[in-house]
Amino acid sequence: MTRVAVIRFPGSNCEPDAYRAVEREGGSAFYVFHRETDLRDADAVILPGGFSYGDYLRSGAIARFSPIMAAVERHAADGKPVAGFCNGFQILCESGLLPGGLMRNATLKYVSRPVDCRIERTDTPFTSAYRTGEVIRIPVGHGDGRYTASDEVLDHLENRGLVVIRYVEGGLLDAPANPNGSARNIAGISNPEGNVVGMMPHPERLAHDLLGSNAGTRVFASLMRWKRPALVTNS
Amino acid sequence: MTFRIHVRVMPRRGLLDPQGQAVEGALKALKFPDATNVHVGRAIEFDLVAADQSAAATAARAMCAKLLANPVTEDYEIEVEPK
Amino acid sequence: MTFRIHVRVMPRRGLLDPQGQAVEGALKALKFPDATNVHVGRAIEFDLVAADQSAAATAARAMCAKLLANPVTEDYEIEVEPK
Amino acid sequence: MSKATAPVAQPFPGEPPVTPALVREHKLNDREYAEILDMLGRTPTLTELGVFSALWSEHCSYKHTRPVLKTFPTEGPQVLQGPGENAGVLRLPDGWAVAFKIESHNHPSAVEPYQGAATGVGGILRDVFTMGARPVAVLNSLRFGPLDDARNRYLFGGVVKGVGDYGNCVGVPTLGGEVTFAPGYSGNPLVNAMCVGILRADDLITARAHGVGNILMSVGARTGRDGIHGASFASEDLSAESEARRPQVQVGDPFTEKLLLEASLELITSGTIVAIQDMGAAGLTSSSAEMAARGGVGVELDTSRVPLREAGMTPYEILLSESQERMLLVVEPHRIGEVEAICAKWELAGTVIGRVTDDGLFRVIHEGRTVVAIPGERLVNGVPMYYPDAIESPEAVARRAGTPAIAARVDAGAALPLLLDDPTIASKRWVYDQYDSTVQANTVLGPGGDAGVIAVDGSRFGIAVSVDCPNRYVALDPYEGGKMTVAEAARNVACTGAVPLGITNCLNFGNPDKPDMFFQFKEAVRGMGDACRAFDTPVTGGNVSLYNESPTGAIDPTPTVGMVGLLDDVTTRVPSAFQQPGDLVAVVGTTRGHLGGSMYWWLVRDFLGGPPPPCDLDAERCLQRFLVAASRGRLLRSAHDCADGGLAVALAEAAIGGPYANATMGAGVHLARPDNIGIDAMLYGEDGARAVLSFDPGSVDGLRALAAEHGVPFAVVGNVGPANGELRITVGTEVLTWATADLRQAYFDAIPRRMAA
Ligand SMILES: Nc1ncnc2c1ncn2[C@@H]1O[C@H](COP(=O)(O)OP(=O)(O)O)[C@@H](O)[C@H]1O
Ligand SMILES: [Mg+2]
Repeated sequence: MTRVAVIRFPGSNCEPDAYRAVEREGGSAFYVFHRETDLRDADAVILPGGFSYGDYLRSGAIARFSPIMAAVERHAADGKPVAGFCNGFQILCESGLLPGGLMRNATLKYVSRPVDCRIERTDTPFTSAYRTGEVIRIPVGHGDGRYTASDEVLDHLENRGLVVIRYVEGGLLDAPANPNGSARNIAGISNPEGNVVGMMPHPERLAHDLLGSNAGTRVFASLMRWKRPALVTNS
Repeated sequence: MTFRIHVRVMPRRGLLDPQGQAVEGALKALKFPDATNVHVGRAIEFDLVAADQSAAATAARAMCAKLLANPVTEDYEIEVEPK
Repeated sequence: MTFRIHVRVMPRRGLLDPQGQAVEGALKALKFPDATNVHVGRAIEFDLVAADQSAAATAARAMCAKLLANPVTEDYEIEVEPK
Repeated sequence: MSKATAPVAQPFPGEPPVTPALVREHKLNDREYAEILDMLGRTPTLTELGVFSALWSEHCSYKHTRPVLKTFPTEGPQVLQGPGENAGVLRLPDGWAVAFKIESHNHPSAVEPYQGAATGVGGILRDVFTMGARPVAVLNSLRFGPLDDARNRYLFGGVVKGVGDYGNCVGVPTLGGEVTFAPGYSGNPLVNAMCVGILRADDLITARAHGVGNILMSVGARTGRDGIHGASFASEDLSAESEARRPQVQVGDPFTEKLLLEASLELITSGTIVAIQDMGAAGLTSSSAEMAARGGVGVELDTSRVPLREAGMTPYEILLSESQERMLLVVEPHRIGEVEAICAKWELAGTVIGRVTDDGLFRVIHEGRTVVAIPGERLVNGVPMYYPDAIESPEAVARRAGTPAIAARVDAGAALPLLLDDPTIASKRWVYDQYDSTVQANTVLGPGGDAGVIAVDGSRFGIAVSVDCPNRYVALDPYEGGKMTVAEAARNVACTGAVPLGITNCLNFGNPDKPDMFFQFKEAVRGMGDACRAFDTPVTGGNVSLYNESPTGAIDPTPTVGMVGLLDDVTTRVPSAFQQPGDLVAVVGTTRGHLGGSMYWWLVRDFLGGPPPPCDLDAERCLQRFLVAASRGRLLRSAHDCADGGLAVALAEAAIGGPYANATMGAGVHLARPDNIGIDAMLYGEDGARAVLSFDPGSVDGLRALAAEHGVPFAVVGNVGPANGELRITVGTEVLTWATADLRQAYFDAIPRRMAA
């Protein structure tokens, strides 16, 4: 069974949602507190949404120095899956595990609503159960979601196919596709190896039919299919 | 003449400053224990055309009073720099 | 010696600064049309005990590099004031 | 009553002696001061005077309203905890319970909208989690002056941001709310926040100090000079003077709140504490004195041990500070270590600041000196009660009897987009898009429909919640309006398929010493009580906010109701917008064409007056039961009640689609028009006890039978569709058509357009 460590930072608030989403897909979830230093043999790590340290200073800026982050960085370097949703994505960028940064929404307002997104990359541990190009409707809830990076970094992401999920024009009436002014409509990216994925939308909030759709479940279903590589090579 | 105006808007003394507290805590954790009394506010910069330095300062003060700072919760300081 | 450190963290030049734009628009609406090139960032202040001014500046720079500013999206300036 | 002299308290060094001028400054009148002298048998110290002024403020003591509030029905088999605690609690299936409460933060929000609203949310969250409940939803009820005024836009924008930033950060979904704009709220915005939490019924804990020798601990933020005298500030009219007096504004720290929430729940569920209470209005003073009075014990506080944010604070300031995000705990001495450990886990400090005593005194020590010694029971319950006169003003009577003097500005067709563009009727998406409504991943129906609905993990049932107050009706006829307030909330909840279970309320009124104002208060409460009895929805608690007056006038009386309902099976929940072209549309309830007090008269005929629609409690109850039965039978695809703007607005709202629709639906309906009802009255009359339904044609017989069984008039009036088509309403022989895209634009753009100005 896939063992998934869900990290709890002070101020995280989506960790129960992620935990439940993992368990519903048949995984085994457990919390790891920010002060711990060991991931207890987790197969995968989720940095959940919320407001770690109140998002004071910058979203994710303080959490990334938590003791547990060293272990998360090693886990990532070993090629094992790490995902950050919303605040988790912000922490991944702040810590340098993913390039770029997430700035205040261009509207200057918090935005909570569904958005339509296209899955651009399916060869990651978190998106393999989607079809490439598939459009899903999924909620966002953030004040700092405007993905920003230099043109070189953006070009690199595009050329290497590292944009995992992108805001697109879907069917929503009178709601712009891009909810926050993100560069190139980027909603989520991965590292070149594909094992580290961050995204602003909240797949863990759509893990049940009753909640309008179950479009998010496949993020977790993907993870359940992921197999720990027999041999990890460190180049 | 054009001036560059720097405005610093800080939480009024005595009011809770949760951001300042969080940053102070983070600095401590990062082994910068010597930083104390940390406060976080807003920095605003702009170019301003005015007859002279004092006219620029007067205009900037008016902007702070009217818009840039919240008189109930914030104090501000203005620096006027010729450009 | 104790110094008061003022840090100004501004959105990196060239990046979209919606807050700066919004403030510029609001100033125009309030009949302050002469303010242009408006940018909004963060002001951080703290007391710092250091051997001398240059040691204080070095420490403050280290804090900015590590925590107070995000090099991907922000630039910073530091002022060191003896207390 | 014994005339014994209370033990001596010494003034804190530097404290001036108490003079008549100081007594007045503390908003205590001669009668109250005489009572204090009698109680103490000596002159109070200044610190004691401060304590009395806080606890005997209207906000804490309910001295003008308690006798009236006693008339509310508060009992029922579903009630686990009625009024008197931090929040009311109702029983749910499977051993669960729901704790909920609404509270105002009007005065702070008028002065500093962002922080005022944010700390309002913070306070109400604490009221709920101190009951041992995990907050699962927040709602907000807001009132502002018209948006063409820049100050009102500033207040509205700041309040919404404050509500959002706080709740979003703590991670509690906003499931609904309401916003109304009317001239009386210019200068007097209302900010009422409601919180709903769930708990295992066994984990219920109350704020009662017991066990002489037990220890008092504070947890959470340090104490600063915030909001000193907030409670008495909330008990006076807003004047230029109070604007200038501006107590140190309370600043909210939702991050600390989130830690406090986790720590408190862990303290409660682990059984390490005896009692817990939020330090709300009048801070440490009211929390400790009230806990002691409830438990029939005394307390001794050592204010020199309270962790401070600023040096040099006096006991007076420490006792009255309203610094946010603080809790008071009662702990058995041998468990202090466990409590400290749980606090530390959540990065908080737990500090011993006092103990429970057997002498019944509220005693405060500072650096070894007794600065306060007051008989605790009389301090909390000894405030003189007031029974103000209640007389309706002749102007109110005349306004109710009036009719419009001018003809309609536009015809019946053009009136619809005009009404949909009014900010009070228009979509509040601009507001709730700034509120996280899906965190916790249980939101089954978010904002934008009639009521919010959440699922409870691992159970079948769901909880529906709504806040409502048709303030226009209450202003015109407080009794009928009071009934309608409860009826609208219940109808909203029932539209989703939920059985209304109980209410909390927030009574926002003007100055109680004015007889016409007190008339409004008494009559509104009487109306609400009657409706609650009729619907079996007891009152489990609430809050009163008086003195909502500024130099420009008083607010409309605004008794906001927060309703909780239960869906046995959450999968049967019903949304409010049409879902499927080809479905049938029906109107349930009786249309009499009542235009008195309507939005139509106000907006189209420039007349705000007339008698509001009478509230037929029987018809409302039948409608609620019918809606619940129809949802249980899975017979409905949508249900939406008729309120502001009447049948035409309800049909339009259902036809143009929800806030996140892919298409508008359109509809064609045919309304039979009795001869005595005009077309405008047919379309825009605001008779209660009505709803617009849509359903699969195959359900029509079942629905008809259910309607007959419940005694609810039921008329199939047309069809849904086609998508992106027209709304066509035929009234008698007249045919009116609108492009749904245009109606949608009017409805969804009304507020953004004004806020962009
Ligand atoms: N301040 C608010 N916060 C959150 N949701 C709101 C707010 N105001 C209105 N809404 C939502 O908008 C929808 C329409 O509200 P309202 O006009 O009051 O409807 P109704 O007349 O059916 O009570 C409801 O779902 C309500 O919860
Ligand atoms: Mg409502």
